[in-house]
Amino acid sequence: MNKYSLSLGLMLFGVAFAQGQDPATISWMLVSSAFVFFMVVGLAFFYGGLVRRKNALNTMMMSFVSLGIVGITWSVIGYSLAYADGNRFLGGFGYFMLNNVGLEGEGIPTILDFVFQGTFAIITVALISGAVVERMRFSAYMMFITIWSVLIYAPMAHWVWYLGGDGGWFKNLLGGEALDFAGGTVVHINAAVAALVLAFMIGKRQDFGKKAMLPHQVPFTLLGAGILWFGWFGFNGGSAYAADAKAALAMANSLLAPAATIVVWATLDYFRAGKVTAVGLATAIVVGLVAITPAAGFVTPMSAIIIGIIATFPCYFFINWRAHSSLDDSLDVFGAHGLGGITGALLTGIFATNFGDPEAATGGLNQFLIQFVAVVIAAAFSGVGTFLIASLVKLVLPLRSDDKIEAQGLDVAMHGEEGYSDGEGALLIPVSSSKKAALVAGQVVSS
Amino acid sequence: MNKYSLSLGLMLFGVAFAQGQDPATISWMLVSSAFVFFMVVGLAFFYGGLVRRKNALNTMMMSFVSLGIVGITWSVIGYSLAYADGNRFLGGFGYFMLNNVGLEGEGIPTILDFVFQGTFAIITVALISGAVVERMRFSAYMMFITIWSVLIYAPMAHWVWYLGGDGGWFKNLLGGEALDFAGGTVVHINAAVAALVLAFMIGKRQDFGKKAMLPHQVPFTLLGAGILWFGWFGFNGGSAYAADAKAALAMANSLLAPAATIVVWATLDYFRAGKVTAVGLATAIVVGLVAITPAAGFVTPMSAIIIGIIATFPCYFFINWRAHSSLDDSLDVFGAHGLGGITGALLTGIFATNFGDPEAATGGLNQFLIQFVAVVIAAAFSGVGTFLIASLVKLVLPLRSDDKIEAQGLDVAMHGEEGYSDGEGALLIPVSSSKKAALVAGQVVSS
Amino acid sequence: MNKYSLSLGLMLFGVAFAQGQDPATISWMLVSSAFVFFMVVGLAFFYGGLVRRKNALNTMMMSFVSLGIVGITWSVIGYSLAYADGNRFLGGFGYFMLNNVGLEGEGIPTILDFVFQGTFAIITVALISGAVVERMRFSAYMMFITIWSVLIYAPMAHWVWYLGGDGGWFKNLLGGEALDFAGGTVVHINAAVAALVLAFMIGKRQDFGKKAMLPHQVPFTLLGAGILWFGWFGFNGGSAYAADAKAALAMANSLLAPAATIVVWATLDYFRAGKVTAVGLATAIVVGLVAITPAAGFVTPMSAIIIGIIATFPCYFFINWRAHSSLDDSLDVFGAHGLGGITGALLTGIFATNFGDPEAATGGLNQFLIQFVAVVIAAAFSGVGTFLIASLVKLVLPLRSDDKIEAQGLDVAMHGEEGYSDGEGALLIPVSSSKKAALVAGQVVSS
Amino acid sequence: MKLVVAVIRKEKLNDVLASLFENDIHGITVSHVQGHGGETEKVETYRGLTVKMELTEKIRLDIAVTDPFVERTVKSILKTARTGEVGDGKVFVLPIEKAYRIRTGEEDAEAVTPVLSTL
Amino acid sequence: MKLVVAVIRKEKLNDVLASLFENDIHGITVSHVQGHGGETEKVETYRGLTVKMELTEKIRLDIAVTDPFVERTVKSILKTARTGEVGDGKVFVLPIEKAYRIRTGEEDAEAVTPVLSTL
Amino acid sequence: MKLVVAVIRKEKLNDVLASLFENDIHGITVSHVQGHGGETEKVETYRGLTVKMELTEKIRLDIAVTDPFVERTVKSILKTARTGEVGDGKVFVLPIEKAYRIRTGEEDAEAVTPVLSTL
Ligand SMILES: Nc1ncnc2c1ncn2[C@@H]1O[C@H](COP(=O)(O)OP(=O)(O)O)[C@@H](O)[C@H]1O
Ligand SMILES: Nc1ncnc2c1ncn2[C@@H]1O[C@H](COP(=O)(O)OP(=O)(O)O)[C@@H](O)[C@H]1O
Ligand SMILES: Nc1ncnc2c1ncn2[C@@H]1O[C@H](COP(=O)(O)OP(=O)(O)O)[C@@H](O)[C@H]1O
Repeated sequence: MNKYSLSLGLMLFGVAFAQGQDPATISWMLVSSAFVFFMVVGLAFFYGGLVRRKNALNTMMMSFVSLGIVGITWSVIGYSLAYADGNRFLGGFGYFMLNNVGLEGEGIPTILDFVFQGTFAIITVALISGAVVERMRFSAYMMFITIWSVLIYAPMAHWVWYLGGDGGWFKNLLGGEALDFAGGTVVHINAAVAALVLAFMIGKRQDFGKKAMLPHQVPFTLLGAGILWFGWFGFNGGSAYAADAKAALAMANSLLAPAATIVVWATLDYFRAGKVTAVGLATAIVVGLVAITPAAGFVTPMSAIIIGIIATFPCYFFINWRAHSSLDDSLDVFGAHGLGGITGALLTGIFATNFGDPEAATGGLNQFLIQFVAVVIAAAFSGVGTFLIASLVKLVLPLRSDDKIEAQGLDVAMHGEEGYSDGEGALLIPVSSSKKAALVAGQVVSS
Repeated sequence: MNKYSLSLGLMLFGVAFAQGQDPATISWMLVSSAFVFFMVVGLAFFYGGLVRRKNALNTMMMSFVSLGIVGITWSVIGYSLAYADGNRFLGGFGYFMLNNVGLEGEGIPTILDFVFQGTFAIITVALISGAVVERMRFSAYMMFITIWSVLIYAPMAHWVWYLGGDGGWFKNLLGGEALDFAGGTVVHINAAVAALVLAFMIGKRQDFGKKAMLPHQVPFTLLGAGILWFGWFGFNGGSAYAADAKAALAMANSLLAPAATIVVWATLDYFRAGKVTAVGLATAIVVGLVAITPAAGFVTPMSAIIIGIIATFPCYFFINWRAHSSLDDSLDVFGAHGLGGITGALLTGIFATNFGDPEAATGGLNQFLIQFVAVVIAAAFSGVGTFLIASLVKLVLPLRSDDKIEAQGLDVAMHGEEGYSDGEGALLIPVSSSKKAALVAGQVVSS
Repeated sequence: MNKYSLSLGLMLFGVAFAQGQDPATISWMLVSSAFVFFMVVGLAFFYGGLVRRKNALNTMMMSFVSLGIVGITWSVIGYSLAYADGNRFLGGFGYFMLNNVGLEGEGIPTILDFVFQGTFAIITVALISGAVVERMRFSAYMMFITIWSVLIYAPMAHWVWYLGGDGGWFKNLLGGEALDFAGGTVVHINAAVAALVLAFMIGKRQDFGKKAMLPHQVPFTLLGAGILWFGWFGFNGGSAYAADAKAALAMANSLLAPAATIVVWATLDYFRAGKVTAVGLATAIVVGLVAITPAAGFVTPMSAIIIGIIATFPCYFFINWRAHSSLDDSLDVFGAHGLGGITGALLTGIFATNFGDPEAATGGLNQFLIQFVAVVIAAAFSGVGTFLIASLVKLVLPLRSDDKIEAQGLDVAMHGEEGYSDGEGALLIPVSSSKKAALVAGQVVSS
Repeated sequence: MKLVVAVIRKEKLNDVLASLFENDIHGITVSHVQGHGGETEKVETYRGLTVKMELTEKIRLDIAVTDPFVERTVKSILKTARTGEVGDGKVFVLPIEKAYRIRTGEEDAEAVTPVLSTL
Repeated sequence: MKLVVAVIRKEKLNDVLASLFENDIHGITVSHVQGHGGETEKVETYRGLTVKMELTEKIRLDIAVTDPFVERTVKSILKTARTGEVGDGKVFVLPIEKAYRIRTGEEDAEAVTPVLSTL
Repeated sequence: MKLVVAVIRKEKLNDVLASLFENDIHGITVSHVQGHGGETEKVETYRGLTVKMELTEKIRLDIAVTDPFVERTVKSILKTARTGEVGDGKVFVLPIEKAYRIRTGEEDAEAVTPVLSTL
């Protein structure tokens, strides 16, 4: 630290600069990566607060474990399939096991691109869990996301963001580029469709439609929404890949779109139920952020407000309808991320401006169609792929925990813990007996 | 993302640089904006933990909803009244509806200045809520802050921070500039006086002075204090408007002043009650931060420690007295932000140094007087303005919820939710009946 | 703010640049400092969730109060003893009371170095508390950390990171430098050995080994782990002291090592108990981060994954054994930070590469020995020093609260508060009687 | 008058309430309790600490009824709270000597007949 | 000896306690319960899910008193817990056959006479 | 049949449970309550507000036993829950008129004899 590493740093900085690496950009991308990372923690609390007390840990773990699993799959093969040179549809093996992912790189070091993109992969996977909380078997979930992160996420990231050769598939769709600034398609529509399919395959919770399953800690949901919004400034702002006016624009839009959604959502809530609900406000935040994601660097702040307003309607009414339907997408992943993402993607095709850059795309009917096609392809791929992967996992493990465990709550059964406890009536199992027990392999009561 | 947007970014960066935009400054201001944003979440938890369980959501919502409402008022007209060219007392309409607020701008893009300043407007408004929690009607609160953010906040920001023409009013007061590095006057004194007036107008809680109304979750208050402190590094550090030694100074001072306040507050607590309280420590953090806010970039770190020490005394003793008085400024907005802010503003007039810049102001009797006059003007404006706005709102809506709702808790009555719930004894209203109900317009039980 | 301060900023920036200060580096170091600061909040929740409800505040206060105490000791004398010129074993008094710590400085302003390093001192001290929660007297703790932060932390920081003259002791140990990128030795091993010694001196909790003392809020522990990880990106990334490829490397490694630890830990948990526990996952995050800390900027990402994997084993099995032993290092500070830190320090000696810089050290037997000796010296110094300081404190104050208070919980006894409360059965002490009471000096019931 | 005290499974509360309401039993007091009986214990594990949870979350109902209502109440609970697995709980009937309605001061039978006007 | 069981409104607890203390009744056990009676139900709404909360938070007091104290205790509660609106709660009096003080092993009347020496 | 109601210190729960199990008493219902007795009150302080906590956390046990078991149960509690300091709590014995096991519908004595097969 301090001066030594400093001089070392300056030396490297010299090297970096020679390669066209800009410290200010690196600084912003380092921060943005950390911000997107933090969204995973936010999501754990957003989702965790909405479930029942007996499933709080299980729900949070579904986000946290993706930090481990997708962190590893992304470094082993995911990043390679997404960003190593290959064809228009899939990357190659050039970055397998982080080969060739080093300190060099134009603009920013490749290793930093790896980190930034990795946090996107992690959060996408974690988003899916909202549809299957309170009943999906944890081991099946882990197996599912391991495969999904490689076979579904990485290819779609390639289509949208790969720039080598002719670029990814979506770089040239109906003669134009499908615009997706920060991941409306790759992250939100992708995760939402996967969530929908998985919710169908796993079926509804036993109590669904029979009992009121209320959020056990709304403050956690608000905390999660707050952290998500905070982190999203890195998600959208960092997607400018520079600390420039574009990043600032993305940031302003990420402030204004959800602000507009909050206001409209609150108004609808007020007219419908006479009350502005907190869960509603937290949902509005997410919807506004999702909707602006594909557009963040392509539209003016006023357009961002309009996008935030428009996106409220499909999401609001769908979510209200969903609660009474027989579709147990438990935490409304599709209602918020799917419809919000689709609305945002389509509106990007309308509101995009080129900010004086003649080569950039602008909104219009043509662009709208491109966006539409991109949405359809992404949804179809994610839907079919999810179905196949989940079917595969089902061959090995039941996707769903049994009814007794569901009634008891997954925390105790899947994690051997309770979220909140005062330790009363908890008897320590003495060393000797637990040691003996440990000898019996695979037995549950062990030391 | 990745290389394409990168090159795009570099192109824009080229443009930006040509205009004198510095990526490193932009990077820091982007981060600072996100940090100040995060303070709103921190405040929701700081305040939310201090109220009773039955009002937890309502209290948090008062912070969260200001993200929506002030986000919009600021973009429609607030930023314009504060920063568009006008006279010394009020800005103009040049930035109305974000006209002319774009990617250009000296130093940083105007849109980034808009975002950074917007987060200040949002947090200021949210601060007020601490005085009226557990009894103010939510709809009246929303109406109040909509107007207040435009008519009170924006003009005062103009006085202190507008630099066009002859500058704002406070740029030349008694022949000198009223120093306010990061918003001691505009944010803290302003919000605190508004809080005081509003608390008087709304009256004390029914249980005030009769029952002990204890914080329902002190850990939330500690979390909030932690997040506030974290975000305040962007609040004070970002107010340097550059990633330079001044920002570093502001950051050091924002670490040291509260550290000193913690130590003194804990000592006072220890001598008074034999105990170092957690709520006290959380309060001390806020007091120290408030006190250093106007001084952050103007004083040496040792002066920051001294300011942190001195500010403890008025706040500590006032807050202790207030609890036994008949003034129900429920969460001590005035005691912490008002007295802390005034003390800080006055001490800035004493401890300010120019760090070798001959044009900068330094502390002394003259500067002290300027600071004093600025405090008086700001307090008078905020006080009178708040009184008028609240009186206006009162014509339309009662400011206060009725006694029954207050006894029951505002969460259920105003938001139709409970903060913590296990869903037991909650019977789902079946679709059919709720659908029927929905037909009856405006009825509460609807789908 | 805005343009005025901006021009001021640009002026200073000019000065700074002339001195070799780089705004991009400053931007990143400002952010990193805030991130490391935030780790203290994270730690408060990580630890706070793991204890019993009746000790929640006390545990959190142990972290929060170190922000105040160490913030002050560090500015008065700590930073000076660590970084002012002196000999190889101890700094001097050149920075006493922040003398000569100003806006100048090569690379970054000295005041920023002071802040960044200060956050390290604070978190190190707070880490220790995990070993003695639920029984240590709060006043003794405060006295202990005041002394420890000056006499143990500052010297060790000097050994490892001082670069003036011949550098600190560890810059030349057995003819080579003991590598410690971000504080494996100074922070983690140091705190962990202190924790161990203190746990021995204070003795185990009365209920230890007799009752099950379960975490009262596992979600807080997950939140804490999430915030710690987030902040650690600044801890490790900021230790590059530049916004360069090295920082990006440190960041990637800080993502991957814990990811690997999560996966291995979960696997071990699964085989041992059939379940992936949430407390286990939170612990794995910390272990992985600790292990990569000394290596973060010295090893490739693939080595980081391997380090994360290897470090899991000693920590996992030690922690499992510890629970059944008679060693009440209550929250496993030694198991996670000690063993994780030692493993990481030793593996740094094996996996370090020079990334093409011929002057930098690389792993090998020699480096391994150097690392080993450094670990031994650090552990011995911390152990003996802690023992002496705690013995000294014991002369003045009992280290431990009495049994009745321990049974009742420290929150009420030491802080006069409860973490969670609904205020029922709490009778206000009327003003008059409390005023009278206040006259009786030192009495507990006062206003 | 009797006090019917029932300890039931948490997840059965809604069903039991519904059935009581159908039987015109509207005055009920519910508490969250923990029970120990013949149920299999859950085993939990925290960082190597293995613990047996002797207590399971249960719901306790206290229902004061006039003598003619006792059977109905008990039957209604016995029927809806049953799953057939160990841990379903118990019903106890205790004598009440006197009952008062706080709002009106009414005594005994009148005290426990709820006003349903507001429904 | 009798056990006086009262279910009261949450917000009345402090008043009731104060009045009991004034009447020299110092041994009291308090529980947080939820009640269903004739009160209007609250309706809540979560993302389009509309629910009726059948249960309202209440406080239950258990007070063991010797026979001469029963009336005083009941009266004191009836007076202070009343608001006049539906939902004020009930008081039940149950027989106790035997009482013990754990600290001393004292029985019956002695068991429930608190030592106030420490006040 | 009797209902043994005990109010004990929170920190004594595990000891009391262990002793009851040893005495073959396995059917127990536990509630978290707050008590007021002769204990010294805790004083807390929040931002200058000084409050006296009149209530202390306690545990309440409800144990239904057949008459021959009453003494054993009471003795076991009296012995293990005692610390000798004010605040140890009370034991009350109430009459039960009828008991049912929900799972089987068994009555009275049979109803409260737990099946320990699953242990
Ligand atoms: N003798 C008893 N006294 C009080 N409560 C009891 C008694 N026996 C059982 N319970 C309560 O009933 C619950 C279920 O009883 P248990 O014996 O496990 O089931 P079952 O009645 O199906 O055999 C227990 O968890 C406990 O709360
Ligand atoms: N028969 C009963 N048995 C047990 N508890 C009852 C009974 N009736 C009412 N309660 C309790 O008393 C509370 C108030 O009763 P309710 O009938 O609503 O009011 P009121 O007595 O004013 O008519 C209920 O919420 C419930 O907790
Ligand atoms: N008369 C009573 N009725 C109900 N509960 C009581 C009664 N007296 C005491 N208790 C309960 O017992 C607890 C301890 O009683 P207390 O009188 O303080 O102790 P001791 O029995 O040692 O004198 C109280 O906190 C309260 O919960």
